[in-house]
Amino acid sequence: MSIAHHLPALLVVTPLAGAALTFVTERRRDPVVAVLTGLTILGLSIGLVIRVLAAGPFRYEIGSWGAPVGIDLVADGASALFVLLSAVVGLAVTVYATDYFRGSRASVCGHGMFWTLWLFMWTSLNALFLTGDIFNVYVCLELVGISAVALVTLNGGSQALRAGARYLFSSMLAAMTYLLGVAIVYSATGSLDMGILRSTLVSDPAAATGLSLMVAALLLKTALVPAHFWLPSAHGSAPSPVSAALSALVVKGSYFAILRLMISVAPPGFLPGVDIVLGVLGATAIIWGSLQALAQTRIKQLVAYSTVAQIGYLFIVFPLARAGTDVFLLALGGALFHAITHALAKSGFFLAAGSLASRFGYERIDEMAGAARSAPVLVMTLALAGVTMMGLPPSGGFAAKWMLVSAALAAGQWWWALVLVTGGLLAAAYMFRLLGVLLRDSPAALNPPSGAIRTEWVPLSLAAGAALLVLASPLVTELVNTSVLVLGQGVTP
Amino acid sequence: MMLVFDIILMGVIVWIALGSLSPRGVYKSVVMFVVFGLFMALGWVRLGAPDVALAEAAIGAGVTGVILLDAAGHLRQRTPGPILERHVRRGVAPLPLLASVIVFFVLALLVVNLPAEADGLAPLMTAGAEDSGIKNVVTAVLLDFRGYDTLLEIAVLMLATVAVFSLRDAPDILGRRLAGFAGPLLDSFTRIVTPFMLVIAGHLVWIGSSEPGGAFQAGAVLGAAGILLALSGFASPRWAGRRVVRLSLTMGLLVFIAIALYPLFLGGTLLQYPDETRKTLILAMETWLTLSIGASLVSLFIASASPGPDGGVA
Amino acid sequence: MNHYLVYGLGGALIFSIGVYGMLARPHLLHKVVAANLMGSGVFLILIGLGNRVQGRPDPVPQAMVLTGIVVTVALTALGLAIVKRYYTVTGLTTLDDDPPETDA
Amino acid sequence: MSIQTVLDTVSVLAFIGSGFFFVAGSVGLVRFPDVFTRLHALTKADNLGLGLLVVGLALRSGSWTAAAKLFVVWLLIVFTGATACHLVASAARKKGIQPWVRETS
Repeated sequence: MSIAHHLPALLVVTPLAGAALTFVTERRRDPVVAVLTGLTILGLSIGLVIRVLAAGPFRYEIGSWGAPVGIDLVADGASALFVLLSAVVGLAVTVYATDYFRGSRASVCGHGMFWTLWLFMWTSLNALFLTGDIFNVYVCLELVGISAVALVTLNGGSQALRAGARYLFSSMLAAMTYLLGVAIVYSATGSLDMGILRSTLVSDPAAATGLSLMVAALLLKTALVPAHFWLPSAHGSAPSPVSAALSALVVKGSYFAILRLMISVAPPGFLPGVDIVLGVLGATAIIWGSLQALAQTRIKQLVAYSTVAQIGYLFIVFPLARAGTDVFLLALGGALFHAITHALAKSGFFLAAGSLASRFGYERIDEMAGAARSAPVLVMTLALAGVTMMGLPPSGGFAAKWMLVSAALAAGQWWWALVLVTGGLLAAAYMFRLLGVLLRDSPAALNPPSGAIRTEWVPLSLAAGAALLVLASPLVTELVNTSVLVLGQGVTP
Repeated sequence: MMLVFDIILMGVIVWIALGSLSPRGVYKSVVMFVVFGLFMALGWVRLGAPDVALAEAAIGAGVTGVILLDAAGHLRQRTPGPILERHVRRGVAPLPLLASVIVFFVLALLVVNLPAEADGLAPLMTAGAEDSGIKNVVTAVLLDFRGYDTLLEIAVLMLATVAVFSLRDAPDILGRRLAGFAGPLLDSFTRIVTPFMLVIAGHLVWIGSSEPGGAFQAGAVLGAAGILLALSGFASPRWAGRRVVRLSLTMGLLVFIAIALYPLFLGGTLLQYPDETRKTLILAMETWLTLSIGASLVSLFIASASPGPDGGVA
Repeated sequence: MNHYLVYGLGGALIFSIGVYGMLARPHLLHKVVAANLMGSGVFLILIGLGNRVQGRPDPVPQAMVLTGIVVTVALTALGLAIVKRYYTVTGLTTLDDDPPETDA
Repeated sequence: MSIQTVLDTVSVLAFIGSGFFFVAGSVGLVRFPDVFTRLHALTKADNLGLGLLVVGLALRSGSWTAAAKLFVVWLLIVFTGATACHLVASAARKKGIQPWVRETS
């Protein structure tokens, strides 16, 4: 069995071993172990993408027991894409964090644990993207939840603790509801593997209720509008590398689980109306989140609410699945492309905003006037990431929105296209408001750049990557075509 | 006849669950919750799940009860501001009541008309367990067929320990000696009972493959012994030092990863134990897991135990 | 009405009591206890429904519940650590009122 | 009157006895005025109740090993009960709770 076949297993075990090692080794050597682990994961994920493109999606039977008895890992186009994304953003956040946690902050007692918690989160993300078993998704969600809450409460301030407590209780509620759904589905169908569920599920009201419970719990974890109350304070009060990882990757993790349940497990028409509900919630998220972002006075809160809005785009894909396979694949390509560009742009944006806030010493936007003159690279990064999130033509964001809009029009559901366009305009509104303040030419009292230059070029490279991603769209569409199909007969109307 | 007993038992469990949420006092609800855990253990025995009964009694009622009591003690002990318990609302909040009634009806409806004779994966698992030589099917499922779940679950336990470490007040609370309830009776009690508990933990690991038992139950007993030592002031973690405590916490995970990767070099997949050495490998892994689970449960207690007024455990 | 239904329905009742506690009780310790109750409720349904065939309990729900119990104790330990730290920093035991602005 | 029926009758008597002592202990817990007397009621009555229960079960179990195990379980619980009672009583004393004294009318 060639080494390439073991890639999914290695992609989960490498960060896990890295996390265990950083907990045992000297604190001084933790950043080195973390960066080395990050580089290995990047290599493995590139290998996985090449393998999926060359030999198509495949299942990895753990302990070679096979699906009903054992647990299978599933590597298809979508999971390889997200694993590669979390490797790229993860490595960037790791490099940024080597400086962020070096200076005065290293003395704060909790910060020594950042590296172990961060590598545990990386493990859980890779495990969540690759698993093919619905109970295993529960264990991965717990890993993601606990590491995210621990990272949010790392500074120990009253705001961070309060945000962490609210985040923890909502993820407890979500986890118990998800497990209840798994209990109902297992008791109704007698199997836990997604592939078997897809082939055996027939119109069975009990299993449908169980599956809807699971999707509802994952909505709470993904912070889709009615259930987004915990996100702004959590992402706002976390250290900036943590909030970058939360906005870019953690939210996408539970979204990916919804994708698996709604598209790869539930046969068409099995969950009547749920896809419409998801679409409507997504649309309200876009509009309501952007309006909230417009009203924010602090830069991190603005970025957090922008995440709430951008998540909405991802849910437009579900109602479009009714319009047949090729329209759906175009829409899915648009959604995944949007997820990637948003992840890159948002992480770059959060890291740059974090550096700017630490340079200014506070986060109120209107007191950051004239930042451009004294922190040109950071403001340029914010501008570049803003352009991508607005979806202006040359950037990757535009390509993603273009695919979604054309899919919506091709499916004859023009109202989604209308929502997408208004969302883009609102995003432009709050981005230009922020950039307007930063580019004003009044003198700004900035303390000198304390961190190494990597606190500036890492966010810049992320934002640039998001903008130039339009060149990689053939790769994305190719990967999307090889995704979700491995689990079932494809999405026929 | 036994149906009557089941109905009475379930009635008592539900009554205690209601009691554990009574708005009167936090202490009262924590104590009721521990009683709830013990009755649940009785329920698991009735449902033919001895492994789960052991785990529920040791972890669900035991460790959870200890950390809940410690938290309740901490929250009453120092009230910095004038903010008292003014948030105790009497009576019933209507909206949550409506939500929980709806949830109950949906679940009751589901539970009642699920097929009566479905036995899920049981036949496959029991058949598989025979040829794998592990008589206790639950241990076979936990460590062999679905060993990947257990690998991630051990990661969850260790992650929680690291998270609690990152939250505590003193930089290195593990280094501080915990002055317990110094008293001759508790010291002699600990001196006699601790070796007894260590023997039980070893026994549970050894019989785990054929009788109810295994790494989690043994780890919980080990954890209980550790908490007892910490409470009675014996185990001054200073002798442990930073490195030994961290090593004992991670050895379980590291050994599990090593054994999981080992088959990859023999041409197998992750966690595919070679047949002839399957039992020895699983036993070796279980022993290290027991050590790490015990260390994690003790650390969860010590790290989160708030230093009392005299520096001892509150 | 054999005994698996008693435990299944009991589990459903305890889960909904947990939901009530999580939503209605402001005190953070009550919320932690309520979360544990919800967990126990789900476990009862899982193993209750695993006993539908007389005399042959299904091992898979038991393995799932064992994993669930360990995960729940991990969640509870973290939750209690956060609640205690929040109490030490702000003196509050609920999330309703806003804490004084003390960023440590 | 084979040996079996004798064992059964004795074990049933033992169960009735243990039931009586458990009830006595709980009534003591409810009725007694202060923490010390309640501790007294609990540890004394419940340990004896449990002892009778163990005797009854041992007779019915029919194997010496099971009887020995049950006896060791009882020993452990008696030991734990005594220590816990001591700890609670000393904590109460440290808190300054005075034992209840009957007013001499």
